[in-house]
Amino acid sequence: MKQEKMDVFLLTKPPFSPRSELCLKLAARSGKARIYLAGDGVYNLLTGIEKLPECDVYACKEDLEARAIMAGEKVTVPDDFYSDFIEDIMEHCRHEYTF
Amino acid sequence: MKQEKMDVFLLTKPPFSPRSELCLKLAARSGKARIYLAGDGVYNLLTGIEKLPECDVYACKEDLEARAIMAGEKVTVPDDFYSDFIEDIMEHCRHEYTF
Amino acid sequence: MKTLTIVLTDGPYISEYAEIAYKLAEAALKKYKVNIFLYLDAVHIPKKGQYPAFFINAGQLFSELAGKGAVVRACARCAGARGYLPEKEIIQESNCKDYFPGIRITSLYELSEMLSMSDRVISLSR
Amino acid sequence: MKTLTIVLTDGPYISEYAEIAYKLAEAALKKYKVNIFLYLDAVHIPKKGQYPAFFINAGQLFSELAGKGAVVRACARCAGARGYLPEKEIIQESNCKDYFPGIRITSLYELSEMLSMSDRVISLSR
Amino acid sequence: MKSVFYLLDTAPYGSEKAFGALNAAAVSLNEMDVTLGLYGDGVYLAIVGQDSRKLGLPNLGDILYAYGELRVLAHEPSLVERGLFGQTLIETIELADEEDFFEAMESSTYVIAF
Amino acid sequence: MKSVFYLLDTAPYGSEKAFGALNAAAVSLNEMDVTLGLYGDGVYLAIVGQDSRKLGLPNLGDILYAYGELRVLAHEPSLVERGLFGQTLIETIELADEEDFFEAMESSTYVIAF
Repeated sequence: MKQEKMDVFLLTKPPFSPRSELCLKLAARSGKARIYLAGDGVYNLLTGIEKLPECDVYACKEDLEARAIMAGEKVTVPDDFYSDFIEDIMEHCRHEYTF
Repeated sequence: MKQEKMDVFLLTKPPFSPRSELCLKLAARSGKARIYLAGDGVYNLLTGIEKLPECDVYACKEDLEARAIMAGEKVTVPDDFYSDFIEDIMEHCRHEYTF
Repeated sequence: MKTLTIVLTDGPYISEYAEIAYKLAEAALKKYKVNIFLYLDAVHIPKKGQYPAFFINAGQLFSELAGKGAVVRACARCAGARGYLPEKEIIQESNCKDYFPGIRITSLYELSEMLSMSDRVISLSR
Repeated sequence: MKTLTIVLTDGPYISEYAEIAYKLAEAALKKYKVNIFLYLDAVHIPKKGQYPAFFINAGQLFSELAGKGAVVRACARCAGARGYLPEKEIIQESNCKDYFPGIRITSLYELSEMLSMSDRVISLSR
Repeated sequence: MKSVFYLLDTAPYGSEKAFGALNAAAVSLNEMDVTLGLYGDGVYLAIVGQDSRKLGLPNLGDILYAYGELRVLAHEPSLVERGLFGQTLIETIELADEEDFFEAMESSTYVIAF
Repeated sequence: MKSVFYLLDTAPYGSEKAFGALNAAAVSLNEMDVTLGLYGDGVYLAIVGQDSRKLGLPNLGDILYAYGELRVLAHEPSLVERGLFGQTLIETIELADEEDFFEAMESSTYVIAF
């Protein structure tokens, strides 16, 4: 069976910024989205981004620590965030977006 | 009779930006506000900023022309926007704000 | 004479604020003392050698303001981070060889002094 | 080998994007070709002589990327406006004496070429 | 042929980003299918009659006319929200509802936001 | 004595503005009454437990503690909107409702936004 490819989003803006809202709308349309939160993007965990249906959420450990944000159970915090992201966009994705 | 001094606002952000919304809130509280629109601030004329009660609205001619925005009857378009603004904040104002 | 202080945080061209600040300062200089403090990215404004084909040379504008008597100062921490270093020698009223004449790098404490000596303050930032 | 292109528009320090781009490029260089196009304020990133007491030297980071094989190019119009001029002579793989080694000023058409030769594109801007 | 969607969500003149997006779109025209998407504050670029001479800035409306072959989409909900729906817009610009706008992004090889 | 209100509406770490606002507030402490107002995305600065070592950036929470005499107000509606109301906040920070926050701005000699 062919594995359907996902859309990968890198989100570096905090909640309510127009770019974040655009990102969330496109992710909701995707049907199979993976959202990588880096920089101020990790603040989206405070507003429940990990509850979006059909979305996997990844967050950057160093950015979480700097901002004192906890990642809940549904959020993946990889050992090497940037390598995982690069691998995903280069090899496993239908479309990449950065916001 | 003592003339009550006004609050003077310089607004250079377009509508819906958090700074514009903060500016409008403070102007609404002022009771006697004069709002100077420069740069992208002139786009606030499209969303009816000149209808705020107890607010005089001034707009910069060159910024209106560049952006193809019309100033309605209630809006003052001075010959020398920046001189008028400076005179107001230096001589005739209670508090100045820039957003 | 009353004093106006303008605080800027954006570099030239990316935003309109350097030009708006110039127009404000030019209008104010006719009757008032003007201080301009260049903070964060605004320390790029006085860089020499700008060739903005489609825009007005921001460095020249600010040097002109200094020539008319405005006190234009750049934050030392922000300037140093971005590669503009103060020197002991003052040439053409500037202590930075990469800067237009009349504009100096100073400590951030100068901002505080400017504020305490001012009547009005304008801050412009994206 | 697949190619990733990163487009930047912010200068160093004012935003985190130069550092994020560095981390992305560093991770990508292990397996892929990496292009970086510096546009608008991002042409400040490769400036020599940065002393960011509290941050990591962004110019050095990007020079390091160039040393590892990334193609780092700055837009000529944006660079010229901000006082960075290309010269004919290429010294240490750079055509701008104000830039760190390995980073060159080129025409905006280079962005288009980078895109047409890429597999993936990332753009980071405030 | 590859396609690139340049997303502009910043107002013209107050920032160099609109000028930057137009230039980037123009240089890509020969090699790729190019769309410039006006979204949020980017839709102000669509207003007809811009005259920036007194600001000493390039006329961005004229640049849009000069590249008539460039596909420019304006996000309709952003226009409506900003009070631009009744305004006369530059005629080469296509209005797109949210669905069409997002589809144009999704069907492009790259999306680049300025 | 003059008073200055520094308005910070940008999130920390992603931008240098929070660091810039803290430094500017710190150098003014001797000469003026200084308030740092956290508004909009600026309220993220109030979260306790920041550790920025791995980013190679200065710890802004530590800077706040270091200037304990600096009055820091956080705009409560901004905190609530961002899901920060239940979070533990840095104890030297005062919560202010919209009325109190605006009054602090209005009663300051200068308001400087970064």
